[in-house]
Amino acid sequence: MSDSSHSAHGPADTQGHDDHDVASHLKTYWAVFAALLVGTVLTVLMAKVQFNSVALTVCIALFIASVKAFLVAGFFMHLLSEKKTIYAVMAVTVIFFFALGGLTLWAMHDMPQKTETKTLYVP
Amino acid sequence: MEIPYTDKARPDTGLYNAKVGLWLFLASEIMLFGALFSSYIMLRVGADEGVWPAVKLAWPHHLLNVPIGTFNTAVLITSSVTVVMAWASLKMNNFKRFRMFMVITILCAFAFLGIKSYEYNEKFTHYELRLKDGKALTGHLEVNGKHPGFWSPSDLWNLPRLTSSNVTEVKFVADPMEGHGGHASHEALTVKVDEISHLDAFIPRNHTFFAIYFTITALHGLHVLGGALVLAYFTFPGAGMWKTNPEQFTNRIEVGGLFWHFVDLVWIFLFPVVYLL
Amino acid sequence: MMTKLLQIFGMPDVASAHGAGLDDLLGYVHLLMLLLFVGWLAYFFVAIAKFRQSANGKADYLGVKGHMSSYLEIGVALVEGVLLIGFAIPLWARAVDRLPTAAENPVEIQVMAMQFSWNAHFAGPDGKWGLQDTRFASSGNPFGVDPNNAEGKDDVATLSNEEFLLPVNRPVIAKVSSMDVIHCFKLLEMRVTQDCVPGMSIPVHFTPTKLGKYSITCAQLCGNGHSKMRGYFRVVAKDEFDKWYAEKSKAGAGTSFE
Amino acid sequence: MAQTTTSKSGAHGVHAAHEAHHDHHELGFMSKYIFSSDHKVIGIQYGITALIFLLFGFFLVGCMRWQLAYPGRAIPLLGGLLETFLGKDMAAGGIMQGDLYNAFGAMHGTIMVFLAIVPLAFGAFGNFVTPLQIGAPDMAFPRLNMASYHFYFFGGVVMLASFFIPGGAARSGWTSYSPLATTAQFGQAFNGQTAWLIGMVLLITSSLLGAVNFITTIIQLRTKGMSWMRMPFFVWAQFVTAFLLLLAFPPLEAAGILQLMDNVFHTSFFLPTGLVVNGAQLPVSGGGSPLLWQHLFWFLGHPEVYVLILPAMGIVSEVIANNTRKPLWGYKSMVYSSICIGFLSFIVWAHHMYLTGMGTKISTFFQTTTMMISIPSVTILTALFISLWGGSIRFNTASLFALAFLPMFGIGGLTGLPLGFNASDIYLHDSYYVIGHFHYVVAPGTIFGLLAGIYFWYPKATGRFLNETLGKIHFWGSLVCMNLVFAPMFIQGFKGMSRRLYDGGATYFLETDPTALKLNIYITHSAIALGVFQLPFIWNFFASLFVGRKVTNDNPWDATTLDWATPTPPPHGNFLREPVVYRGPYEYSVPGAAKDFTPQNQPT
Ligand code: HEA
Ligand code: HEA
Ligand code: CUA
Ligand SMILES: [Cu+2]
Repeated sequence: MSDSSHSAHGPADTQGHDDHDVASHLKTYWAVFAALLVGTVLTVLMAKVQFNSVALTVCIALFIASVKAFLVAGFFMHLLSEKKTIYAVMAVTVIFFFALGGLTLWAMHDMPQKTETKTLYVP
Repeated sequence: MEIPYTDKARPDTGLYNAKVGLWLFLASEIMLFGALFSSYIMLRVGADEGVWPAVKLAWPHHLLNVPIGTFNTAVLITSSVTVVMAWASLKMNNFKRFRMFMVITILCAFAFLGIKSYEYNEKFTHYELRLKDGKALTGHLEVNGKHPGFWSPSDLWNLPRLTSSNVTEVKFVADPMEGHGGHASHEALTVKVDEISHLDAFIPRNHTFFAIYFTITALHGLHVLGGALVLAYFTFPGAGMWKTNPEQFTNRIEVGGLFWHFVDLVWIFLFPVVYLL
Repeated sequence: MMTKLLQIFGMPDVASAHGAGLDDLLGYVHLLMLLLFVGWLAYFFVAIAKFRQSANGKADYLGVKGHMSSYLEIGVALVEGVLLIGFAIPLWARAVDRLPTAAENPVEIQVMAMQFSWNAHFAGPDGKWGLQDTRFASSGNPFGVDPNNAEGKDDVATLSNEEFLLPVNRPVIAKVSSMDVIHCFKLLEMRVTQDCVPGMSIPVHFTPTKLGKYSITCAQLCGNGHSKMRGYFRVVAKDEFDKWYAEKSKAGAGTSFE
Repeated sequence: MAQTTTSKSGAHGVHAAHEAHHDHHELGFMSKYIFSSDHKVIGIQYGITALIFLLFGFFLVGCMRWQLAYPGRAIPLLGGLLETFLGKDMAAGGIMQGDLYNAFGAMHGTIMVFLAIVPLAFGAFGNFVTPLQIGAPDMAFPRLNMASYHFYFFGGVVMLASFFIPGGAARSGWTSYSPLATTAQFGQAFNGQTAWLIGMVLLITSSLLGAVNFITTIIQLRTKGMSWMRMPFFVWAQFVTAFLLLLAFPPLEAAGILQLMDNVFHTSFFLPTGLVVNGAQLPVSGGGSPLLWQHLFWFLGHPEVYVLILPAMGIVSEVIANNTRKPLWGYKSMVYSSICIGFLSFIVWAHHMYLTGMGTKISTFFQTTTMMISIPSVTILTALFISLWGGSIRFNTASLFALAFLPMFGIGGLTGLPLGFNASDIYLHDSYYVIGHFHYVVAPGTIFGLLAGIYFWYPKATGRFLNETLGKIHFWGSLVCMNLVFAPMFIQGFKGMSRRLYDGGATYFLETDPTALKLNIYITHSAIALGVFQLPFIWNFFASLFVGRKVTNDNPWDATTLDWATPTPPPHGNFLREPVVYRGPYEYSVPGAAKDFTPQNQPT
């Protein structure tokens, strides 16, 4: 069943049926909670291990964070069973989010032959 | 005419107004924190080499207290699950349980803020010291027998202030330095002020890392505070609506919870980025 | 040829090698604009005259049929594409990205903007700039040259809007920077513009092709004296430049950078 | 009373309004006009406040124009006042000083954009018209709507107050580029720039609340039958605008917070290492990036310019459809184009930064997207132009302003093209050409669109018409003067005159090209004349409240959209009965129909 019935009908008119549904979700919520705690510990442990490449460390940390974010958004925020209006809004937002970060980063690096003035000093 | 869809969902979108509104608000929040995270990356990638000679790094890191940060993460995650449980309790018509979970959530929120201010204080009492001969240390400062910190920001010292207050020497308890040949003692060094080339606490103006760390976490903290206050309102004075309009009340809790999860989500990224990497 | 067209509007003569190309682009874009504008305006007047209520009492539900407008839009898009691919991108790659190689024997200068003057810095006869670090920088030493460094002793510097010279027909690389706020190094006749961003040194290049005295405009708001921040340089024949350079560098031995 | 609409609400016309009004318990003055949560009252609050700011923005630029034309001469009439209120260091002897010029310039830009045009276009028209046109009783979140106005109001108060704090208002341009914004008054923690930043945070908050509200309203509160493709184009324009505000403003808010930290707590987000100001090393840690500010600013800055133009396009479309008495040509392509514009406007921002040191690849990306975004603009304009063909055009004042919008926006938009190509921008960057470009879009463009809207909806809001004769004087005077003000700026731009020059370019042009300076004088006189031609409008606006010709019909323009199916003025809750929509928004001159318009809510 999709989550829409929660929002479409409040508790008043959906006695019984809906209660049962929510009840069946409780386990999921606790499981997600446990997973999040595990994820937190994992991130810390992974960061302790010194990987050879900084990039790898960053990627792993961000990967774990993304998984956690997915769990929170997907289950706690019910994004896995949301309406398409909200998907559309989020999709647009995510695109612009990456446009902002990505293009700025690119712009700051495609600066031909520029030098930082402080490195002019060559002892 | 009354405004429709405050409690029931609109058939074609399947959503009630507040939910649409809240998700839109979250979209703007994503862009807000997105811009701050992007700034973090840009500043870090473009950081000067060796501006932070105390640890010989372009960008100081591993300076925050990881165990405490981890614990605080757990606190926030707990509050996230309790708020969703509170909503589920309402769905199952159990107001008592709802209130219990909400109280836990709010307590977690304040615990988080308390721990955070402890951490802030830790940083405000921690100093970076560079000497004119190129030596650099971090540690705790003692001037005239006092340890200035977060709770008394006007007591914070830096070099210009030392000079202008005619202080000639300070005591400095240096931290043990990793990888610098063992364990520096915890004895206080006495440092002459004219030998100092730089002295400042771990506060925003000292380095861009602290600047962005304090700015993002403070902004996040404000979100925690705001969210906690709203949730507290729903739990106590605003709970009367459960009697008059249970549907709309449940919606409010759902929407408040959505905001709360988002605050948690920001922290999920913030924690590794500023504490671990 | 486009330069001629643009002069009607008061644009100063181009005096650099790459400038003509930029002017061509500017001219073609304006032709396109003019064409669209005149076409639309003519249509517009015809339409409002012909279809005013007193002339046409009953409106036509459908109005225009057919695909004229799509053709028009595609046409505009095509012309824009041509200007983009045929002119703008290659011009930029040439005029901004590609620096003259050592074989082309460029004159290299550093330009330092400050509130509110222009400062230029040549390496001097040894071809080497003195060691620089922002720690040494002050109003009297905008380039932060180490005063004790031997290589800096023969450097040539013109400070506080003092005129400097450049040789004609030889590429110039100017590394522009700023010591305080953002300024903008704009040489109208050379068709050169580059923001001077503090903390960065960004090279621009051009080859002056006409003798004359030119000014450096500051095109970025930089504070109270922005409107008065005018520098000068003169493009001269090779001999004159060499002479000036030699003299300056002798005098430069006296420039203490302090 | 001429009967025009078949819905019951229309049948009772003006009287129904009164009845409905009496149904509601009488509200006190405060809750009716200051703390109202009715979208129409809020819209009018926004409108009046924004018009006052528009006038104030013009006052600022008036003083600047005087200085540009007659550098160093005391400002007549006003100079003494400026000296009294702002002090000797700002206006000694009534002569505008450099800092004052820069402060007025920055505040003219800020006030015009954030306190005049956006609130008028989005806050006022959006609020007043959108719910009516979609058949909604109010906005989805009325209290949020009220809060949005209050944030705007306080933002405005902070901005105005900043003129009087020591050192005066922000003076680093409306773009507030760091490091100047931080170093201009370094050491004075609470300076004009700080106030500017606080004001901006308030204004951004206001816009965000508004945007959330608008989008929710349009998604959720469309009445029965009002499907997406039956929405008037105006609503679409507001919808896209709201998204631009929602997603583009937060990065500026972030940037504002960071710059606030720089100014107040001396962090170095936007300050690089080794700054030497006034000959001394700046006592900050350094390590920041001045270009980061520019990226964050222009990430808002560019979408913002479409926030300025889209609502005006929406209004113009309504007015043109109504006054040509025929459907908008290519309604669908206009809708898709505005969505396209909305989308693309997020990825063109760096065309304001070509000359900060960009490589070929990244600048190619940004100029390509810039060229792409001009295509949907051309599509919208073309559709509006073609809509004229076959019409039966009425020339009332609203229609005149809307028609004039087209070529004026055309000039502004077309002059965006040479700025959009990076190679031609090299010469034109930061010259008066840019000033000419964007003023053509915002002044004879957007302002004309908004004025068309005022003349068009005034009868609905007040129950009385604006005077047509005064309106036509206003129109022709404004049209001529606007062109006299802004067209010469292109010439000055070609001559190489920079923006933001306190002395009007005298340093550069006095010996070489005095005609450039002559133009300054002509422009200034035209600007004064432009101001004078607003007087009939201001008189008309207030006097017509009392003496204007009364509206005898709820639908005085014979329009088709739902905003005209309400009583006049619309009561709280707008519609007497929930309207039902049966057709698209512009069914004018339908073949075979009895009248030349078929309202959306007329049953088939
Ligand atoms: C509402 C405001 C608005 C709008 C709509 C636009 C639209 C456009 N702008 Fe403009 N712009 C500004 C406001 C606006 N701009 C402002 C405020 C600045 C300066 C900021 C500052 O630095 O302070 C600026 C600056 C600016 C720059 C930076 C210049 C510089 O600093 O060097 C650039 C560069 O690419 C640019 C490009 C464009 C382009 C390509 C469009 C395109 O979208 C235009 C598309 C439209 C058309 C192509 C016209 C289509 C119409 C027809 C074809 C019909 C013609 C009909 C007749 C003539 C009858 N603009
Ligand atoms: C929406 C934006 C907007 C608008 C509408 C305007 C409108 C005008 N602007 Fe402005 N301008 C900017 C945005 C705008 N400007 C920006 C962003 C800058 C750059 C700032 C910077 O450098 O940082 C700038 C800069 C700028 C300059 C350059 C300054 C410089 O670089 O040194 C000049 C110079 O002439 C100028 C002139 C004008 C003029 C004459 C008008 C006229 O069109 C004004 C017309 C308005 C009126 C005549 C008032 C009408 C009043 C009413 C209708 C009110 C009725 C009231 C009631 C009923 C209560 N502007
Ligand atoms: Cu330097 Cu303007
Ligand atoms: Cu733009």
